[in-house]
Amino acid sequence: MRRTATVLAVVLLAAGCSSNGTSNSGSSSDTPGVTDTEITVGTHMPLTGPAAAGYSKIAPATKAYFDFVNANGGVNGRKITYKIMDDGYNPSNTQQVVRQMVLQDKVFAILNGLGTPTHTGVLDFLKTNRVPDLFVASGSRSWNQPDKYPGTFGFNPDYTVEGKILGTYVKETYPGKKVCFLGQDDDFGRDSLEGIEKILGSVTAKQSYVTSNPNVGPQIGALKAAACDVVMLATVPGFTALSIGTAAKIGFKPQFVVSNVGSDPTTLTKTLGPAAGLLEGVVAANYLPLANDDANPWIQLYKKVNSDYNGNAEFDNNIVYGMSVGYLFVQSLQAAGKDLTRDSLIAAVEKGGFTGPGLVPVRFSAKDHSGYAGEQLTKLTGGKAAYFGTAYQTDDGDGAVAAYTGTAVAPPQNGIPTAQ
Amino acid sequence: MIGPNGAGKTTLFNVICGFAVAQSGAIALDGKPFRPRPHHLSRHGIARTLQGVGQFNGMTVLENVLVGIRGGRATEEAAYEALERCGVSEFAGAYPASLPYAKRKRVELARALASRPRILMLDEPAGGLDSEEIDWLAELIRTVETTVLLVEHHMDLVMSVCDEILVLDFGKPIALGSPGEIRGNEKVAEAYLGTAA
Amino acid sequence: MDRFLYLTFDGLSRGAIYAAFALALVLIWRAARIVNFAQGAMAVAAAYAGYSVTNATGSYWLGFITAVAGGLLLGAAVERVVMRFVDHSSPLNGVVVALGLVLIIQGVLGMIYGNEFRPAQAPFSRDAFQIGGVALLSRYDLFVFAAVGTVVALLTLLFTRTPTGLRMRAAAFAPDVSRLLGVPVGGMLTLGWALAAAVGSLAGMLVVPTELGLHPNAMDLLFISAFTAAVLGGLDSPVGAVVGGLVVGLLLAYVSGYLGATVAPMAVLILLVVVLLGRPDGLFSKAKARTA
Amino acid sequence: MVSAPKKVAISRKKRQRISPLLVVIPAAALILALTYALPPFRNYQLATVGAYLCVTAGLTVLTGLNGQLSLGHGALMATGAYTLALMQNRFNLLVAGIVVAVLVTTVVGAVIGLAAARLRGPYLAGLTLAVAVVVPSIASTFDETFNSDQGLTVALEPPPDAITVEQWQAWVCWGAALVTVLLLAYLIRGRFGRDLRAVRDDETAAKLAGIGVARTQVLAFVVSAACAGLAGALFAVLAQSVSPGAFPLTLSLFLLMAIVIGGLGRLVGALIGAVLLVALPSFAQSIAESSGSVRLEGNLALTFFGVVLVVVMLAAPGGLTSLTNLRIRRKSQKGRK
Repeated sequence: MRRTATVLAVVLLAAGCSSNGTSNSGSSSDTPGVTDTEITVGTHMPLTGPAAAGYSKIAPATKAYFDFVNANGGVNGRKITYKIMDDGYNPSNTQQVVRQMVLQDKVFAILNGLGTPTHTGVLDFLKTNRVPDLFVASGSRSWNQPDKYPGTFGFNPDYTVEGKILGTYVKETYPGKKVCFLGQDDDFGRDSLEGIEKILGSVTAKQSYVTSNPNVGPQIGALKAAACDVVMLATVPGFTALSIGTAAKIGFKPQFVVSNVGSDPTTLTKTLGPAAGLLEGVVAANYLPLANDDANPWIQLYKKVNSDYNGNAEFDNNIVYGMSVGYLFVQSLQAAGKDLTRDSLIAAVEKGGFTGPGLVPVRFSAKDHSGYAGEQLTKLTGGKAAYFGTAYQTDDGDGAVAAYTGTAVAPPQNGIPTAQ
Repeated sequence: MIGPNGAGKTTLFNVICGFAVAQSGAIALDGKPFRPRPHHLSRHGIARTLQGVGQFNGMTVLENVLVGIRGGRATEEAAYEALERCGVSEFAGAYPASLPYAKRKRVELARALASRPRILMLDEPAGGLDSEEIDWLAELIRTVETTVLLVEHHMDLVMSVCDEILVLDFGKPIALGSPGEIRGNEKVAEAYLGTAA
Repeated sequence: MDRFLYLTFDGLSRGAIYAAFALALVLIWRAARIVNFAQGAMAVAAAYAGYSVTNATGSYWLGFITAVAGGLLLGAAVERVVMRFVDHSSPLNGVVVALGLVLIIQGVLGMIYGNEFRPAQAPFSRDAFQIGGVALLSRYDLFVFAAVGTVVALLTLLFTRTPTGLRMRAAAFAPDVSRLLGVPVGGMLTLGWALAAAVGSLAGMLVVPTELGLHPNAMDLLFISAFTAAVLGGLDSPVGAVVGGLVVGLLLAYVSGYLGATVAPMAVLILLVVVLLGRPDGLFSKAKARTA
Repeated sequence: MVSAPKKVAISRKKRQRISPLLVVIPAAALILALTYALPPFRNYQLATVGAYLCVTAGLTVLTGLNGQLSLGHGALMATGAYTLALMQNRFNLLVAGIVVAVLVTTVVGAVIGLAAARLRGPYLAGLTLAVAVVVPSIASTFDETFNSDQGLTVALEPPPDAITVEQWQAWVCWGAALVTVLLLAYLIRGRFGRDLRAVRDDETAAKLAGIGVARTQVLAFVVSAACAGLAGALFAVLAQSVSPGAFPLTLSLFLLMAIVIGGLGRLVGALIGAVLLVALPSFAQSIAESSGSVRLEGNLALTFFGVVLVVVMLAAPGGLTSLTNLRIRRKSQKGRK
């Protein structure tokens, strides 16, 4: 055993011969991950395993946008290097890879780390090491705790906000109808239901599913038995498709109203295959330009970046999402100025005022670290989603759901934001 | 104890050891009813070997024997003593599977002896052994300071070491007596050779 | 009552698929005394092959045949190239090698096809026939029952009525004696793996249209349910595999329907504990040989 | 019989073994030195190895020495981790939390072990598999306590300023790991260890030798469960959070692979396994990273991992420790066939 231990020690020592310093104050010259020519940021995503579907396209899209920016001179002369680490959606892997990025690879910030259970575990670590933790990819309310986690910022509208907006739509469009709910058995489903019930009161029937059992027959059967007119889904894409398919299978045809999380039409159409016709009329919500909206200048920009820097990957809402994250991050870097430090980045994000692809504003301030403030409803027709009505914004408390009337901005001429 | 194949000798052993349950009848030890769980046998001072070899192949010969010593401290001296007794102490550090069959049977005997039993139950100890080994075995049984219950097909061995012989056939005792008495018993010959018809 | 009927049929149609997959596990267990942890990954690989053919030709059935044949070949290949060289002195070695194969297969599939769900066609409508307002079975469910039934019947025939089946059984039970009798034991082992993998691939093809779609990890959950079913029924018993599969399918449906999907895994655990404490070798185990 | 005493003396001298203490004390000194020499991330990895060592050491006793195959040790780790999280968030006494975590897991392990003692081989694997799968289900059913998929965060006092968190974590984990290894080493070198192996090799003969087979099996399960509970608690300390996703079935499978690859039934094998559990994924990822393509990235790592497993099992069926004493293995295997 002693010999093995010695071998171990040698291996660890050999591997650990990198420098050892973690100071992170002062000017950008001694800020980790920042040199005069480079900014290194990292992310954790499921690239393998069952959770990788869909999500594994986000980070490459963000990276493609950074490559596009780099090819055009970068930000203040610095090129952005994006480290994408696979955590397989396993929180203990997330621990490993985030520590590796922060302690070993010395990234400047963590950007768009994906998943509630995975990212929750690294909040304290990132706080202790004072690493900016920007634009977390999940709609949990945990990211919006500026007092507890001053460096963490959300991106997605949170699930309760979304629930309130979807609830408002249902209340206005289907008064007096029986509304039911099927949600994932975690904070996604719970927060969503909370938002819905804030508006609608108690729903007629609620069911939940677990991702480890891909049969929603019993749940959908129960909703059918309850004679629901409207079924609201807080489901991931696969389970949206399963639910809609299963309902059709047993001759149950309610109006489906689906969370943004599980409503990407490309994914749904593919998953349902020949049964994609069932998606007709499904109502969902979004806050970014839709991937199939070719007339939108953002989509035109993203498609160009996608073909030039992302190997022309199949273009869907995940890619729109990833590039929008990239855009917002570049905006933040621009706002932080040439003397980039961790503090200056966080100050810049808290200053807020970013305008970009979103239909509603991102509402960053010193008191609010949540992401997009609302959503607009979409309807699927002929396999394509399209926005209708107006965008709404609200909060995760008891605030009213109000229409947002601001106008969309166009992307800058060269596709790269400038300091505002 | 002798009897043709299928007479129930091993089954009787199994009943005594608690591996099987008797449908009728009772077993007594020291005048008290006796129905032990198999792993309590050694507490009653009983040790048994199995047909063939029942060895712990993942352990050295020494460890095999040490396993047999229950109660008090399992000392290597006691184990070596048993191995010496069976003449296999030179293999103490080897794995049983690497030994020839006869040596493995000796190791098993050593394990049984190591517990210093007052009753030693041997289930066909001579099976598969050559005459030299059987002579050694006979010597051991004769000299060992304990009661030996022996199930065996090897008649020379049985006749040479036993004080009393029980003959079983189809689960029933058909004769009991000294080697001399059994040798002349017609019923026994019949059971072994089949009826003349 | 309507609800009970609905859940019963829902459970049976899933249970039939578990049964087929459990049968594949039992086949390999009987032939080689290995629980093939790579069964799920092998079935996924075969299903991807079928998917590619269906996409290229537009014919579901060509894809279906490719998948089953692909499973057959993959099973034979796994036995010939890898499993044959595993040291079986510890039963764990086979398990670990199988787990290694799972990682390799899933990794390679991910590299070729990406970690996205691929939609899988069903050859028949999945819309259920309605009887008195209760949705019972779809054409697809009937197809599943027919396919699983056919497989069970063919395997029964193979093992009880054909010389090859007899040789396979002999080779599994007593390899050394069989070798003396001129049975090509190695060949029988390969055949066993091939057959089992083909049955597994068939189950995989049947389950994919009812779930999220094709994905390198698509059979992980199927494997868990099917392994549970096989253990429940008794790993040595093909009948046990079928019964176990149906029981697990029904249990999951009832528990999800009446108590909620969350508690279903606990129900499975409780069922296993109850059954195995009563019958440690599964429901359909044979009597044990004497112990001493 | 004449030459007996001499022979005994000779043979016994050969069997002289080093005391576990003589291994563990230098190891502790080495680890301590390492924690000062290594940068924080390496310290964190070191700490993770320590935490893994607790569970692999226990598992190798159960599976390697006693022959019981458990796929449920991930679930036992989860038990320890959740217990620690609940204790810590309530009382904030780390040592007490760890002790209670071990105790609770021991009790759970005893319950599973009682059932396990009746089961053999794949049936035990099937039951423990069902145990491994049940973790998320319990976490969501009792979500007021366990907070469903999101899990719990673990509040920890920061260590004194002089040392980094990672260094402190390495001390905690290796302290626990070395104590575990020491206790296990003493436990398995005596009668208990022999009983474990006797039961594994031949249950009938073991019974005749006076060993309570069921009792031994339950005890083995309890011991390894306690180790798993400790490891789980350490994982909670390392991650400062607990959630079902961190204890999936694959964790249980990877633990099993680690001990088999390392060398079944040997504490050194458990150490090698624990190192591999940390080093291999990290190494695979760095290979994959240099490949550049995103589609390859995670998948290349998976494939690499798989290939390593298969190749090691084919080349060194007794695990990596067997490479050092090939001669003995060969001999014993030849005999077995």
